[in-house]
Amino acid sequence: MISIKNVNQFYGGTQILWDLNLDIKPGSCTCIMGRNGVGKTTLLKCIMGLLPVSSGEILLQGEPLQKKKAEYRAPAGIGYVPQGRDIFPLLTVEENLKVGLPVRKDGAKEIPEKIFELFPVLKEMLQRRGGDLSGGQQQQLAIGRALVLEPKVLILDEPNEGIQPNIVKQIGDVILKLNKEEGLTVILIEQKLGFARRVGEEFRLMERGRVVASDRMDNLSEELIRQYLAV
Amino acid sequence: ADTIKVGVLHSLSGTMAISETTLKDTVLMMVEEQNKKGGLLGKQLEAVVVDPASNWPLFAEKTRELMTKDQVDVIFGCWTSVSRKSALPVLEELNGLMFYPVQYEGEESSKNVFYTGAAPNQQAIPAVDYLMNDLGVKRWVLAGTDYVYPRTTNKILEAYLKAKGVAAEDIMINYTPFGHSDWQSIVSDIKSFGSAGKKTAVVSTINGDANVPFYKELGNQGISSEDIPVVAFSVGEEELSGLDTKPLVGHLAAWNYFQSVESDANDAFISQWKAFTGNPDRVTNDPMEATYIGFKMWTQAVEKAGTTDVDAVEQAMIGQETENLTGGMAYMNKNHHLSKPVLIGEIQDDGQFEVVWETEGVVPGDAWSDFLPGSKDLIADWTAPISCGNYNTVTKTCSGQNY
Amino acid sequence: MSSLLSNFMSFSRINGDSKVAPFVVVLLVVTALASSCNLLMPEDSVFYVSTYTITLLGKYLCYAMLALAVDVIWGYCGILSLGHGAFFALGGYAMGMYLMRQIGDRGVYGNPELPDFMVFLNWSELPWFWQGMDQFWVAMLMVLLVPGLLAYLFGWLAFRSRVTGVYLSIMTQALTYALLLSFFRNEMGFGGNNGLTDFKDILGFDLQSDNTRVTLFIITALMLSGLLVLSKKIMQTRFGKVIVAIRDGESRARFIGYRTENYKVWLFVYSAMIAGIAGALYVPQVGIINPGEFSPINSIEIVIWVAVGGRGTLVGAIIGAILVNYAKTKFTAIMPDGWLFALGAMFVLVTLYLPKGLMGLVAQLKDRQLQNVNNRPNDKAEEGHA
Amino acid sequence: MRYINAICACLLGLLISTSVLAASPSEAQQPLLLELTEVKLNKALPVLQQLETTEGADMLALFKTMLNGDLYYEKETRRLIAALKEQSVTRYSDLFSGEVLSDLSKKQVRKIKVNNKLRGYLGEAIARMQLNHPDSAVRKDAVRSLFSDLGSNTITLIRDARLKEQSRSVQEAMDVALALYRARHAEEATDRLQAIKDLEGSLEPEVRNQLTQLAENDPSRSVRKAAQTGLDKIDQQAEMYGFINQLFFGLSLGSVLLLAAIGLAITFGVMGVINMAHGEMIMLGAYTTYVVQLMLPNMIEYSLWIAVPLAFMVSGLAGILIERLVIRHLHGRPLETLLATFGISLILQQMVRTVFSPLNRQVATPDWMSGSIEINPLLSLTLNRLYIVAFALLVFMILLIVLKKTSLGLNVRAVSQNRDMAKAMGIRTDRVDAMTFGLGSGIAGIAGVALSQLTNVGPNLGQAYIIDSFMVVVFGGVGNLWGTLVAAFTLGVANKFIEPVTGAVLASILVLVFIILFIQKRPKGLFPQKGRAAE
Amino acid sequence: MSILDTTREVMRRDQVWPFLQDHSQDVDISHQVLLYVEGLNLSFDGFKALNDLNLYINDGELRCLIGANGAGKTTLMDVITGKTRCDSGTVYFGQSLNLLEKDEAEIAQLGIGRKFQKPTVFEAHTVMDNLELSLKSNKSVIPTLLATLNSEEYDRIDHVLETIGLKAERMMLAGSLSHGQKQWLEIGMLLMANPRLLLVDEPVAGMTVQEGERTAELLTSLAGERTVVVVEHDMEFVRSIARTVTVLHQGSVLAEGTMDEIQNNQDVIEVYLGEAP
Ligand SMILES: Nc1ncnc2c1ncn2[C@@H]1O[C@H](COP(=O)(O)OP(=O)(O)OP(=O)(O)O)[C@@H](O)[C@H]1O
Ligand SMILES: Nc1ncnc2c1ncn2[C@@H]1O[C@H](COP(=O)(O)OP(=O)(O)OP(=O)(O)O)[C@@H](O)[C@H]1O
Ligand SMILES: [Mg+2]
Ligand SMILES: [Mg+2]
Repeated sequence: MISIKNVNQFYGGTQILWDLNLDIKPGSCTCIMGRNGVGKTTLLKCIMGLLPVSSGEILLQGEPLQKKKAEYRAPAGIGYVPQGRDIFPLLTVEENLKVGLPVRKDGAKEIPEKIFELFPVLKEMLQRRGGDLSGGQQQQLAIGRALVLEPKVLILDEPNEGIQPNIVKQIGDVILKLNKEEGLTVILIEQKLGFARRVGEEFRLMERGRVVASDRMDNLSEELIRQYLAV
Repeated sequence: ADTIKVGVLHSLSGTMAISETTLKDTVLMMVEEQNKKGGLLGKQLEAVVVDPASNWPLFAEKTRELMTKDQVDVIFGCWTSVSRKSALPVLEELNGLMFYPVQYEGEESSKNVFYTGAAPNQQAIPAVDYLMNDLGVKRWVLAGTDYVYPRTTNKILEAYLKAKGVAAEDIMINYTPFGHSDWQSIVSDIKSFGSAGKKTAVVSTINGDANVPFYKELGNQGISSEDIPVVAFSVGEEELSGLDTKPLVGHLAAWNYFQSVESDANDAFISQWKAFTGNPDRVTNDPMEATYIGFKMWTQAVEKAGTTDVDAVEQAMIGQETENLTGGMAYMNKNHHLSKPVLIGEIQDDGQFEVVWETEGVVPGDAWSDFLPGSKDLIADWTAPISCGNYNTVTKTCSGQNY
Repeated sequence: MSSLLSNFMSFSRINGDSKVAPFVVVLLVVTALASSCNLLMPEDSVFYVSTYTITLLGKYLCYAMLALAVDVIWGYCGILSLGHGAFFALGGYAMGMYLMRQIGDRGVYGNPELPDFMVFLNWSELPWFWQGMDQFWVAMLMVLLVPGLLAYLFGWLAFRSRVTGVYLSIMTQALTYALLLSFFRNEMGFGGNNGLTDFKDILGFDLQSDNTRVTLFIITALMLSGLLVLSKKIMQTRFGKVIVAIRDGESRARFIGYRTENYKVWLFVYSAMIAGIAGALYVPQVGIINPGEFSPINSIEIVIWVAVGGRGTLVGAIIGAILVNYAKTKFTAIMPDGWLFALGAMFVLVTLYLPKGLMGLVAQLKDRQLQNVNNRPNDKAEEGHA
Repeated sequence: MRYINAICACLLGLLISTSVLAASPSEAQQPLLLELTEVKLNKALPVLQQLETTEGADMLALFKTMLNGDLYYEKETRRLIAALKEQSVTRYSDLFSGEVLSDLSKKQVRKIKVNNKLRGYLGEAIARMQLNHPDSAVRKDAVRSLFSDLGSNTITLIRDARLKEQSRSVQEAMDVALALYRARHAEEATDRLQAIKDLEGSLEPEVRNQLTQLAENDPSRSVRKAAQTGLDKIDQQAEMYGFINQLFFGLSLGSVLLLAAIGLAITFGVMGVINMAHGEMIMLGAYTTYVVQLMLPNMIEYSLWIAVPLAFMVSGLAGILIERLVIRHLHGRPLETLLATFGISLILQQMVRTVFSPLNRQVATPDWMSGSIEINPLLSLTLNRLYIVAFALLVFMILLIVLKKTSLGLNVRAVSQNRDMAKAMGIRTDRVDAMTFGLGSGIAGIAGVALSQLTNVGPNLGQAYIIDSFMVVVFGGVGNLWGTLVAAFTLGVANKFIEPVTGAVLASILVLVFIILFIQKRPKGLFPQKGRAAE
Repeated sequence: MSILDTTREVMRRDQVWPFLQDHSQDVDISHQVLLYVEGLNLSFDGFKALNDLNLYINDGELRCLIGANGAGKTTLMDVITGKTRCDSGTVYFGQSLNLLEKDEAEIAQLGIGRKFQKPTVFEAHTVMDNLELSLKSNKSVIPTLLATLNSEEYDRIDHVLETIGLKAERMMLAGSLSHGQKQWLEIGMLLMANPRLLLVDEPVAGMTVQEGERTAELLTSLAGERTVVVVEHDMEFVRSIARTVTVLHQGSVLAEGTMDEIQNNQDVIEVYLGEAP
């Protein structure tokens, strides 16, 4: 679905991603894991076109993405839930959701009911400003917002950060449901092993801007965890 | 030097560009003409143009630049009083020579400046006389922008009117900020002030851009010139060219020159101007005539003195005569002010003025007003033995500075 | 690592590498050279520097000082003042009042007590706020106090009520605009539109003599250097760090326990005083002070000088002010009809191509050099902080 | 007398037809007419007075033509002719026969000058002649314009006309005139008392003046008292209408502020660009009006309707251009936009100076926008202001709808709040930016059209409004259109209510001080953005 | 009151003028309770974020605060630290200090430190400077102007750098740290200030499990000497540190007790935990 070949990326003079290679299978749910600051978020931003890559290729279903500007990547089928959620703070919940409507292929004018089925809180909060919501509510809104786009790939950057346990579970269910029942490809950055194990099929471990291990989730060994996740 | 340098110190940008650009062009035209005639003292004239950008301190700086860097022999320049006041110390320090072509509030006479515009007694007083005697005006609105020229003029006029027996309640004085654009309340006040059954007139010293909205509001509130005529001292042909004059017909202005005055000199001047600017619609106005007279006189004085040396030219200037564009002769007095005729014109719908009244003969410009307590004893006389810009005829001394 | 060194290091990282010392040296050397060339060289010598140039340079340096004042609060504390011209003008008026009183009976009306414009408006005695202004020390006190007090009052009101961002900027603009209109009024007793002019001498020295002019110029240069060094020093203290912290996260700074409004008020007052001093030095050199200095456009221009030079670098502000004004002088002389095109284009191009101003360019070049030499990636993550 | 203008306006149309109908002048009139061509300006009045009373041809056409400044005579024959000015060409016709004199050139004719004094007299004389005009409105205006000059022969004319008069309102006006005359001249105190009673309810300034005089000078005490009572009543009314008037002034000033600021409320308020070139966008709009009138000199009446969409396009395109070339590169650096747009504003100012000259340009006001509607003698609302208030509100509503109801509005706000995220949501931020900036600039252009009707069209136009605009937007609360509306009207009304007390200069200062203090109370303007995110 | 009375009041002999009084009051904890929160109410545009909330924190305690998203935990901290004004209720620090009368800076100087949910650090400053600024010191203008780091303070910074594992990044600008690193830095800033009461909002969000464990150790070690209130959703983490847990729901306290009690509380399971873990 998405394949990344030899991507290098710099912040100013500092190289963050080093010849990074990554392959995401269609319909899979892949967890990217690694310590703080290894470049996970950076990688996602590169996929979204929010950061320029200095060399390498990013392919979506075999088509090169890096020529496309960021605003054409959502229509190409990528939904993005950023770290820190990045809700439009002064738009109401409803408006936050509506932003993505024009991208949909079906030209819907209203927010699909499905979103509210997945996250009932959003329905209650419809007229409140996004910025006023609590962290957890914002997270749900961010996922909902990405789903409005009807993406082929859903990218989530630490979606459980600061979410109450039962919602974490609910989000897990939602991801599983989307992935398993609707065949949505999911890329997930997750620090919590438990959650990763529950929803992920595949894992990728990152270290200093490189993917250092990739396999099926079942094969994530204590060895690897100690090597790449422990401090 | 192999040329005689003429400095031109008029704002070409900023708020004053609107008025001053024309004067720059006038000087350039005069220089060109003089050069065609073979120059001066056998040398060509060279104009040095700078832009003080309507920024007052810049006038001082540019004056210094013209005098020390470009070494000009004379400067034609300034419009607002404050710009002149700013340039003055530099002129006096470096002993320069400047011609100032705009009507102003008086109360000044410098050895280094010749004032070719009107002093208050050459504009305001005759205008009021006309309104009072010919139109029978009994109630007066003195409306002005809040700065020195209107303040002084209005003070002089107030004193003058009271001396003529006008009661205090028949005088309304109103000041507005620069560029005032919302005249609704003031015009409505004027309207009610004018509906008290006595003939009322507005004496306007409103400056620059504020005039257009003022006249527009007059027109819209239905005040026509027959009801309440407005006589203005800062509205000339140039200002009218930016206005739809239909509603203004009949309002008045007092100047020493109108484009519409028929005379050969004027016709020649106008066609020269139109040719020079390449624009058949360009108008001429009073400060242009003042520039014209100043320039002519200067060339005559230089020829008389045989040199461009400032002191020699200054002395040669006094007593110079030049033909006015409106006929008659302008005369340079000992106080560095001109004697000129005063004309009163009514605005026509073609943006021109129709002369409706003029003084018999010329009026000598008075540097120090006779109607202000502080200056009624002062005179200016730049000839020996007085040689002073502010000589007190009572104490027989030259008060303050001695240049 | 000694704490002092770390202090310095951290500073240079925050705000580009602006070296104050070399700049001050250059400034003083140029000043000394120009002054001596004016006084010692004969007028026809190629090395002669005309008095015109000296006053021009003096004026630039005053503007530079003003830019410094703006940079202190804008560059370091993020307070965009669109009204700093007001403090400059107030300082200028204080000085102007002193100079006006020095005229004594040499005015046109020869009144020993009253300045000409008061005689002219029939005033019979000096208004209270003119009392004592014939004393140099009183006037100098006022140069500091009046802008300082106004800044204190305004800052105290605004910062305590947590007025920030554009709201604050526009309020400073309103402030200077209100002052502009007030000073235009003849009733205010500051000479209305004409302002104060026609000065004769300062402390008994003839203002029109070359010696006085050169002295004023030198004083300005020394003052500027002094204030530059002082400002730099202040910004290197913890106070300076708090100021920058307020710029980037005011509420965070509050939660650490800093009373940010006090910091802002004091910095604002300091900056206003610098502006006042600049104004005071400006007036005797250009010979006039009038309400035009309060005009909001002037204040905006000051900000632009700083931006052109590079905000938050102090030296940059000074260079920016000198450069823009030099360009103005040159452009108005070379192309009086089109200089606004050139100036406008200059502003646009600088913004587009030198986002961090001239100092940013310098830093960039230096970085590149460093990279080439060390071949080690340099950390340049200085985000623009609005 | 102020009705003369109105008379003139409606007479203009009738001019040709009446002059055709005029009979040729009588024996007695001929020498007077000849004298008119020779006499000096200040001696012309007696001649005209004689002409009015001398039997013979109707002099109405002559007077009207003269009042309009269209009266000429042929130098050779001394024959009086009327000029008909149409744009650049002037046609002449014989005043009395109406015969068109096509072979006459400018050189062969000379104008008969008028001055204010003559104009005043002509107006009155025309009014006297028109007491029997078929149109009742004209008759009424004629009567009212005679109020200030009720001589005995005028009064006889009015008295005669009153007998024949059918129209109610004209009758009333005539009654006022007659009562005025009696109040002034009646010998008996009772007559004067009766006259005062008859004058009751009239708000004419002449009535008030007359009552003042009676209240002060009348020998009879009861008359003085009655006059005073009448006066008090009028003053009471005057106070009320004065209040309404001031309110109107305030609203109209407010609508000017609103128009000027509303474009900025988008470019600055919503997009966050500190747009110093906003004033120049207004200026471009005003110049567009000028150009439209220049190109279509025969369509002054419709020029504004053409100018509004055109100005929107011109300024809008300029805005888009600026956005594409400059602003686009400054995302995330809002303060730098100040610098760049300031540069742009300098360039634009100098550009119009170069293209159109530094002088102000003349923009005509269409007839339907000039003058005022008179509600009563104490209260009249100027038409141009009335239209501008309506126009400002209209523009505001349209803008509100565009921003609230179209996806553009949503997208703009999303982009301004988080550009990266907006991109990630597939919003084409480039297009949104350009369109929004274009919209804001276009609206500024429209404002320029309106302002061209009130003030100078010159290179400094923009500068005059930029500071006020920022003040309004900030006072109202950045990013809130309603705030801008309320702020504009508040400032306008406040200004107009302070102005009569303190004078214009102090009023502006006080308003500024008020804003400064107000912002201390509400640091985010009238309608602040609320909630956590706004911190 | 007449002017005379006012003057008399101001000039009372038995009392020092208010502005001369020593304001550096000490926290009075004679009843072992450090923080009293009583009857707190707060609503935003009609939405009740805090609803008659009562909470008592003992001195030296480590208290965990959990509750559904939007329960009002962050808002409660906002009220305690002076960021948000509440509609009604009281908040006392010790017996005598009414926090509602004070502003943020004052409260911070009293010794209440806070870590935000979303890490907030001074992005244009280096890690080192961030720590220096948070140092417990006199924070008024003049002393700050004259302040320099003495060797003791310098050591302290070093020590904290060590603790938060950012030694290598000490000269980096805080703005270029990753999310997790910023979290650590903010904890470091808290440590520097050496506060009496720490309010820690979601410290381990974005950290790996192992890092979370380290944070837990750190917080546990702090308790006792200081009082710590932790908000966290990570139940593993909460269990590892918690002694008393308070559950908030819809702006008021739903349950309070030990971890075990809470985990078996039916209400809590329903609104927060989901089915029992
Ligand atoms: N704007 C920036 N400028 C410079 N360096 C940056 C910037 N943003 C991030 N970095 C650096 O890039 C590296 C990778 O950051 P990134 O945010 O991708 O980490 P991450 O793997 O997502 O970590 P976390 O789990 O903490 O979110 C970090 O070391 C960080 O310091
Ligand atoms: N300024 C505000 N304006 C409007 N509503 C607000 C504001 N601040 C908070 N709220 C509302 O108050 C409620 C409590 O929010 P709070 O952030 O305290 O929750 P929380 O318990 O910290 O949740 P989380 O665990 O998700 O961080 C939320 O529903 C939020 O929408
Ligand atoms: Mg990350
Ligand atoms: Mg929270």
